[in-house]
Amino acid sequence: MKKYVLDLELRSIETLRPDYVLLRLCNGTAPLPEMQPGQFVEVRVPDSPATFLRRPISINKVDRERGELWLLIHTVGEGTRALARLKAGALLNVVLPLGNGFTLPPCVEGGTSDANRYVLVGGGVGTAPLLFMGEELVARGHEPIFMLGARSGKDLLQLDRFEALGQVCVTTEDGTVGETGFVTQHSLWTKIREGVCPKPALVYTCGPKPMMVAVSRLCDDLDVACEASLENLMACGLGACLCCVENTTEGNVCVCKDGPVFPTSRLRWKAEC
Amino acid sequence: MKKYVLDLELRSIETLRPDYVLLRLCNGTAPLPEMQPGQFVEVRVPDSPATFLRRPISINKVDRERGELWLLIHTVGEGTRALARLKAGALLNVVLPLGNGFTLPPCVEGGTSDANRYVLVGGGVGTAPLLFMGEELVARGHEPIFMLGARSGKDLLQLDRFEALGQVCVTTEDGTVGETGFVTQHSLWTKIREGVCPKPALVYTCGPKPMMVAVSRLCDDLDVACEASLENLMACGLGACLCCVENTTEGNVCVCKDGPVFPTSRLRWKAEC
Amino acid sequence: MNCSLLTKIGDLQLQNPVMTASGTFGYGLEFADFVDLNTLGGIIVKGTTLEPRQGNPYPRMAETAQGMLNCVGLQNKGVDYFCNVIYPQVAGLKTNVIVNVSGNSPETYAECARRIAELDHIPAIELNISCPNVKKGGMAFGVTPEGAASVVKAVRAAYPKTLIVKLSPNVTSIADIARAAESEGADAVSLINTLMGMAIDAERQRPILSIGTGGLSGPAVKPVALRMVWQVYEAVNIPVVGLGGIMNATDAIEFMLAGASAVEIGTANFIDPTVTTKVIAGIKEYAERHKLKSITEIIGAAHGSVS
Amino acid sequence: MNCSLLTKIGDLQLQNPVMTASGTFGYGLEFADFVDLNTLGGIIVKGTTLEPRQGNPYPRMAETAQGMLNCVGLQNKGVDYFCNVIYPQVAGLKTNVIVNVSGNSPETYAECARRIAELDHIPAIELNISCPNVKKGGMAFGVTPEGAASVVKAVRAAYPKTLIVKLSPNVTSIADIARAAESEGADAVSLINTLMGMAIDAERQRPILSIGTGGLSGPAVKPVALRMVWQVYEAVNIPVVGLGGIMNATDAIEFMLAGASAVEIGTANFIDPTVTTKVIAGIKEYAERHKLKSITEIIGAAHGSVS
Ligand SMILES: Cc1cc2nc3c(=O)[nH]c(=O)nc-3n(C[C@H](O)[C@H](O)[C@H](O)COP(=O)(O)OP(=O)(O)OC[C@H]3O[C@@H](n4cnc5c(N)ncnc54)[C@H](O)[C@@H]3O)c2cc1C
Ligand SMILES: Cc1cc2nc3c(=O)[nH]c(=O)nc-3n(C[C@H](O)[C@H](O)[C@H](O)COP(=O)(O)OP(=O)(O)OC[C@H]3O[C@@H](n4cnc5c(N)ncnc54)[C@H](O)[C@@H]3O)c2cc1C
Ligand SMILES: Cc1cc2nc3c(=O)[nH]c(=O)nc-3n(C[C@H](O)[C@H](O)[C@H](O)COP(=O)(O)O)c2cc1C
Ligand SMILES: Cc1cc2nc3c(=O)[nH]c(=O)nc-3n(C[C@H](O)[C@H](O)[C@H](O)COP(=O)(O)O)c2cc1C
Ligand code: FES
Ligand code: FES
Repeated sequence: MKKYVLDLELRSIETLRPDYVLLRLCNGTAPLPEMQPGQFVEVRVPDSPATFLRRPISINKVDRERGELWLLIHTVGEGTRALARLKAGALLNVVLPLGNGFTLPPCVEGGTSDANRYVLVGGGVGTAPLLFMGEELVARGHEPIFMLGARSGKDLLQLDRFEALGQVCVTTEDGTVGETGFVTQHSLWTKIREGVCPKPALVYTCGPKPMMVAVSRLCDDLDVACEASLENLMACGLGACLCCVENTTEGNVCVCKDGPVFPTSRLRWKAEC
Repeated sequence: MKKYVLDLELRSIETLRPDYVLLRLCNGTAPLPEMQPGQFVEVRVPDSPATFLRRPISINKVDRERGELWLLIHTVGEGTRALARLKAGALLNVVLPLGNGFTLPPCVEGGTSDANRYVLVGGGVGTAPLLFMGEELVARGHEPIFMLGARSGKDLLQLDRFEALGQVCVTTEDGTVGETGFVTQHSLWTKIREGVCPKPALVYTCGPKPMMVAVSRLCDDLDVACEASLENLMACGLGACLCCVENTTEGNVCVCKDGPVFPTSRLRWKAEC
Repeated sequence: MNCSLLTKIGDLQLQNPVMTASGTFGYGLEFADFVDLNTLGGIIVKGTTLEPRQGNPYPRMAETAQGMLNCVGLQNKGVDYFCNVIYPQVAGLKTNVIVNVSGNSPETYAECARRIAELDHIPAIELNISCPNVKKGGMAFGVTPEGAASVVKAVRAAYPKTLIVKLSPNVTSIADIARAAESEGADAVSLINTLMGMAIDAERQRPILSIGTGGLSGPAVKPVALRMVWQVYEAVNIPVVGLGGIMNATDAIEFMLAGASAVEIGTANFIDPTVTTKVIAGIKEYAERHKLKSITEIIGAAHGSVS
Repeated sequence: MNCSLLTKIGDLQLQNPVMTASGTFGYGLEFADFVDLNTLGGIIVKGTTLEPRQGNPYPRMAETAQGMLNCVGLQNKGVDYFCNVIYPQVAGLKTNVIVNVSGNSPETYAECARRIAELDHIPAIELNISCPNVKKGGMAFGVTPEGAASVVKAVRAAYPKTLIVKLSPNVTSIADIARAAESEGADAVSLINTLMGMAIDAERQRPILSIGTGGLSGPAVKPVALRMVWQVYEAVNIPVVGLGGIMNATDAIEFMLAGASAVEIGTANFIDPTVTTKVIAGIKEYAERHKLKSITEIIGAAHGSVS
């Protein structure tokens, strides 16, 4: 997929939660390049003396009709905070699209069946790429089931959008919304294990590493394939610097180019996670 | 004079000429500290990755009634351009007041006489501190005469404000306004030399170094005392780092603390200027 | 007004002085969507060793003030992979593809160079005697004149084409190392490699990089790099290739004024993948504004102005 | 929760680990409007020599990416001026006023130290064997173990109080220099002094600084400084004072984790004249958050986490 460096215009910026903003970017009147769910962009942060390198951000949604690229930002440090301070109209220099993206199942016609159920498990800002993926699954005739985990109800993001796409199972650590506990403790897993619910064709996960490791173990137990989207520290985002490597069954590979999405069977997650 | 570090609020920003902006700053509702003409401030430039050190800027005017500090900025590089991009309401971290200031003659009462005529010679953005000085001279009952030099008429700044204070002699290199040539070629000098006009008690000058050297030579010839305000590169502005030194009859002294204003008799200007 | 941007590194002709620094531009191919590779003065590919290497564990990168640390540790698939898989993809490029060579003994350096000498469309190698991120070899050779001499000597005997020796800045006198490389037959020196540095996570109370230390690059190191290029230019008679923190054409010009016959752009490629194209355009613009007939006129031109 | 910020450099007690770096805080008096000097861990005053010095010509300063170059060149009015004019003004301060001493031979260093030893309220000197901005002496001593040893030995014989030796980063192995200073009786080492660098004006085609090169300081050098503090901490048994690019409390903590018993703040004073006060407050906040009884618990605490 051809990569571009574009000065995208910030059409709007919306504060979703105290530490989360949604950026809607457009390419002037020109169309946006092709992009796939699970891919990411590298954003140059303007006017931020402390931010030297670009920041990798997942593609949250591509609205082809309006020509909008959505980025969901969790403000954790200088760079993301500077992004959250931007005003509509600002230009954002973005390299895109980067990485491989989630495996896209072929289109199916007719109703959903057990064979085209997909579970998408996200935690925190890791839910960002799952929205784009969910939309693509629906467009291809599949049935996404979302499992969204958060510390508390107020940390759940874009819930209405997920609900518009399919079933949403929520867990919160404090129990304010949905079931209490971690995503891996949701009753859906038990139902799958007990055969009450059908096994998904594939599980996609994105979020904090410990969560993804736990999800991947669950999938191993259930004998379900799983893809995880990693968030290693990056410098170039292009496969050139070899800074972002993850240890896999083929040795150290670049998360920015060979990933960020990996079948968990390829990963040698550290046991400690 | 006690020094402060203050977060001043940008009350307004006005573009005077394509490369010049006027910043009007206030100290919230608190009064501004004491300041004298010829003193300067050190501004921390916000959101400018390329600007590490503070930027020294002359005090253009202190409007005590409105509680405003005026800074006149010539946008020559990254730092000054970033200042010119600021919007009203922004906070500007400023250290002030710095340096010695021009020698203030004592107040006089009654009309002006030859003995209290002062010539203030400025070029380019070097006219900035002369406005404050001119107002102070008028307040003390003296008669300032301004000689303002510029490349062209469109480079003259705050002309109306100077005209409100006293006689203004303009030279432009292209002759679009006032006499043609450099400030040192203005006919007033000939008149002074020929005794048609009285000798000033003191000449104050601020502007490009070659101009100030030429003015100081003229004053030497006329046997008139002259004070020049230097613009050496600075790091601390506090007399601590010894980066801003000028070679004087007492050796290397700090322009930021012993200056920026020096009687030209103390300076060992390089002959080449 | 037409200024020639041609420059030379020994016998090697460059269509302009702008090359890419090893380890920051992959094999060039990674940037083909952003830059017309054929317009570059040269591409210096990833550090290559005789045997494949896995490099250091993750994390390998930390951001610093106007710079970054890396401890990649020469991860590469070995010289045979380069010859068999990469070379066919880059051999047709109309620019100088130069291989950056590393090793852990004079013999492995020389053997790696010997294999690359057989590739017709690789006109030069850059010998990395200065990588701070590998325990054995690498920087050890680059920090003494004797160490540098021993590697250069072995490689010179094995490699007949243009030999550029890349110097470490982590030394008391870089001029001494440059002279040692020159006296053993290097055709040029390039500098600087990364400055050895460290980043610590105050909350977790430990270094950020997996092996503790890493190499610092980016604008932060430019003043040190300029000073070293200046010193080495005065110390040797072979051409100097300058790098370290170049982000734009003005930076590149500064290196040439300090004595560089050509420059390399490293970390800047991460900040702006199109930077090389902009630097070439900016150098051209500068040359025209200063009415130069040839960009080579400014090489070392800042010398003589200071006593 | 109350954490003690007390720390020690040999026998010298500091009420907190935050001192000011020589050449960046004048005699302290210049900052009295901004900082309550009595709250500082220490004030290290301007570099002082036996005889007055005019320093280098203007321009002496150039801004760089997150840093600055200076070539002040030890301008000062000599040790007698310090003793007669400055000392009476600073002797009453309730903080450690430490004099930074330079010279051009072991004898002039020692003589300068001897005079300062007579001042009751100066508990320590910092020996600057590492200034890159003076031609004779200065850095020449700081770049070899023998040079460092010769100066430390002469001064040790002349100076009975706390002797801190300030090291140059412009060396291949700073640990070797630190060991040399330790073996000649230094009570502590401080590092880093400035990295030698250069800035060039591309339009005027010449160096910006009057003498060409200058010393780089500020955030740009922090990664190098942290690495060196880490290395020296592992090499010697005397306390290490860390500095180089500290801008805030987190930076200061990082230096302590790397092995510093105390820190110095230099260039940051130019950016924010009140920075020292903020760093002290931030260290206190960190200590409380991490439930430390004493800030000394974190000295070198990042060691051992890396193999
Ligand atoms: C492929 C990919 C996709 C991503 N998608 C998103 C997204 O859609 N939305 C979003 O808000 N963030 C996303 N991130 C994470 C985002 O890149 C980091 O949060 C951001 O770089 C932090 O920058 P900062 O300057 O704000 O924080 P810094 O000041 O750089 O760091 C603040 C804290 O965040 C940690 N941090 C820094 N970089 C990362 C990182 N890459 N991953 C995890 N922690 C980090 C630091 O260790 C530190 O503790 C993604 C990262 C990757 C690699
Ligand atoms: C005491 C004093 C008072 C000043 N008063 C004013 C004022 O009222 N209004 C105003 O616009 N400017 C004033 N200046 C000059 C102003 O400080 C510089 O123009 C400014 O620092 C340039 O910053 P920059 O980041 O825009 O440019 P940079 O990118 O730093 O430099 C751009 C160009 O300006 C030159 N330059 C940088 N600093 C100075 C300097 N201090 N003096 C002269 N040239 C410089 C550089 O050499 C370069 O050629 C004053 C300087 C001093 C020392
Ligand atoms: C991620 C990374 C990997 C690098 N790998 C190599 C390498 O393999 N061989 C080498 O000689 N230099 C390597 N370098 C050093 C660069 O080629 C260059 O010397 C250094 O980064 C300074 O230039 P810069 O500031 O323009 O990046 C690497 C630098 C970075 C940032
Ligand atoms: C303007 C200036 C003058 C300095 N003068 C001295 C000096 O006289 N003696 C000395 O030992 N170090 C001197 N230094 C070095 C500082 O003390 C310090 O080692 C260096 O700046 C690194 O710390 P920083 O990055 O916090 O500034 C000077 C530094 C600067 C910027
Ligand atoms: S971030 Fe550079 S290779 Fe992945
Ligand atoms: S700018 Fe530091 S002494 Fe003048």
